[in-house]
Amino acid sequence: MNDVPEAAPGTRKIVEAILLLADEPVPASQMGEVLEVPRAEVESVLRDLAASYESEGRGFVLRESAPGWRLYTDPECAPWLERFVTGHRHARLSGASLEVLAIVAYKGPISRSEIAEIRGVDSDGVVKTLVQRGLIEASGPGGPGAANLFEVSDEFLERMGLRSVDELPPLTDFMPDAEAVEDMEAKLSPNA
Amino acid sequence: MNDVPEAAPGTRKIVEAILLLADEPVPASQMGEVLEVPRAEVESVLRDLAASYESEGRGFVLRESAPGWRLYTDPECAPWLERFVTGHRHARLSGASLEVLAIVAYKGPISRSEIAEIRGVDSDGVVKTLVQRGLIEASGPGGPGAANLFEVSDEFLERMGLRSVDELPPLTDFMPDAEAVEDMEAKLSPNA
Amino acid sequence: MAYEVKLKVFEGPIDLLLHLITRQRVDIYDVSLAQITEEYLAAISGLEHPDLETATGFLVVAATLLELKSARLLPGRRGDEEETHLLEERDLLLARLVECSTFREAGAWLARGLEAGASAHGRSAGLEEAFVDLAPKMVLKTTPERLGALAAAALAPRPEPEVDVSHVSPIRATVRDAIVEVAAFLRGRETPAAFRELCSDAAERIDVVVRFLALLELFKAGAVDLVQVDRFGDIRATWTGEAEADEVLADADEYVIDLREAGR
Repeated sequence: MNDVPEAAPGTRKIVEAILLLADEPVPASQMGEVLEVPRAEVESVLRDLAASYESEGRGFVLRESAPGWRLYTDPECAPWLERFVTGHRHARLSGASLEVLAIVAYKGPISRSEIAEIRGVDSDGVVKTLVQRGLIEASGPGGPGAANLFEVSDEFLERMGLRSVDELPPLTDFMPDAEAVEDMEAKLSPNA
Repeated sequence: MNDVPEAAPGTRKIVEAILLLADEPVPASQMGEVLEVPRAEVESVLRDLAASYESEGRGFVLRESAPGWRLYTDPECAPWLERFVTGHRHARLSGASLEVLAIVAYKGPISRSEIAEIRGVDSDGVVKTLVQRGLIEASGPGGPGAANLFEVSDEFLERMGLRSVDELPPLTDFMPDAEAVEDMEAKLSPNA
Repeated sequence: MAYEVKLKVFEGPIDLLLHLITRQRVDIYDVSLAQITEEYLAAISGLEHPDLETATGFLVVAATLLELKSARLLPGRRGDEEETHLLEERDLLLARLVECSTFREAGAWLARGLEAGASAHGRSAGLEEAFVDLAPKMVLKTTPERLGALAAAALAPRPEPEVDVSHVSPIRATVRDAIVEVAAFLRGRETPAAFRELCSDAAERIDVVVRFLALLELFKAGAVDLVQVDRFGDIRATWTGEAEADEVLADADEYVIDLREAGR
């Protein structure tokens, strides 16, 4: 069943990991750089993988397009995936999404890595979801791979009943001064 | 584009497609609803998939944690993936934060003042940090000013690869051994 | 004896004691309660920006250590009841040390688990184009105010309050002076005075520590009675008049901790 190219088992494994992680097509040459193997070898591994996913009847397919290689769901599964997507679970904004939305609203235009910096956690997945849901959008230089800057969308503003982000309440309204913090802490402490 | 080989894709195929599409852990029950098959059947398919990914030496692993099932890159591949991950993934936690995290994991739901009682020092700042990092969350009555109880979050359980806190090793595993306790006792002994 | 007090940042009174008591030393068998007590006092004398609550936590532990230590230095002057009480205190402290050590180890284990988890990246490529339009509109149950609060919280510097004792501040007060001051404060009062009141004019943490030690000296000499209802509760002192400050001073000499020496 698994005809693994025996010469480079390590390469196949890492290529699969890169494909799973990537959220846009990855050029074979880039994988070659990371792996320090010739591009041709990576391409051979990719073609073998694509063929094996198909012959094994996997739920995903590996396709090459102009920019590179990417995993997609098998089109046969589309009816079930539609049902999955329309399910209620995705309709709710997670706490992490709301936080990123708030950061983008107040600090946009802002890059992915700046958002990660502020939150202390990788936030790419959340950013991507918010873009897909039309709540934030890439502005600035753009282009695939470029360090996109993100800001909230017009749809977001409309749904919040705002004409622009300038209408958001000033952040200082929410930053308690040092004295207030001490007060609060005193009230929270068990022996106060 | 793709010729559909058979009449209808099997459960395994659709489950794999859902896993590829999902950007957070998916409960087996939700997949069962989409597929209109019993949850137990989905779970059996998921377990088989997880085992086969491992035995085939794939670049991804399938794991179950509290919120559900999700595909992850194989940890072995992490060094090659750095380029594809933006931002520092997770800032390190201080000793105090880890101690409070352990208290919440083992003693949660637990209030701020109970945490302070165990540690002998006010721990509100640390609790706040852990909430911000998404590792613990307020449960119970809640509301501003209310005496919140804290427990570990699904995100924590996902990152630890745990289905529930019951899967944590028993706390007694971490107790100092008899010799160490005797040593402590000797040093505190008035008659030493 | 001169000690080199090199301390990391401590997170609490038990944490500090655990550090002193478990650290590896060449002369491990020479480490005595007396030495640990002195080091503990030296460390807390250097605490900066104390709030009374934190100070109390440290002082309660210090008090227990001093009590245990003095029992050793004054053998045979205690009854069975006191002896039992002391052993109970010791066991309570021991239990808290074991608990603290246990959670610290558990925390280290969690850290390893989280680190291992961080090397497995969850699939998060998001929806393929074909499905994006099918996704239900996200429910935006939020308000500009809530977003503001979230942004402010996310942008606020991360709090990691820790008690820094890496810095040992110069000593500006002595136990001997404090004995005289505390005695003067308590003498002639009808009602018990809270330790808090005794320290109401204390500008520095060291003043609080020194007054606390003075109070203990007075207590040991029988000049005051001390009552503490809860573990973290306030300590109340009453003047008994059974000893005078100068007697206490004379008697106290044998084991007064010289903070200047220990703090260096």
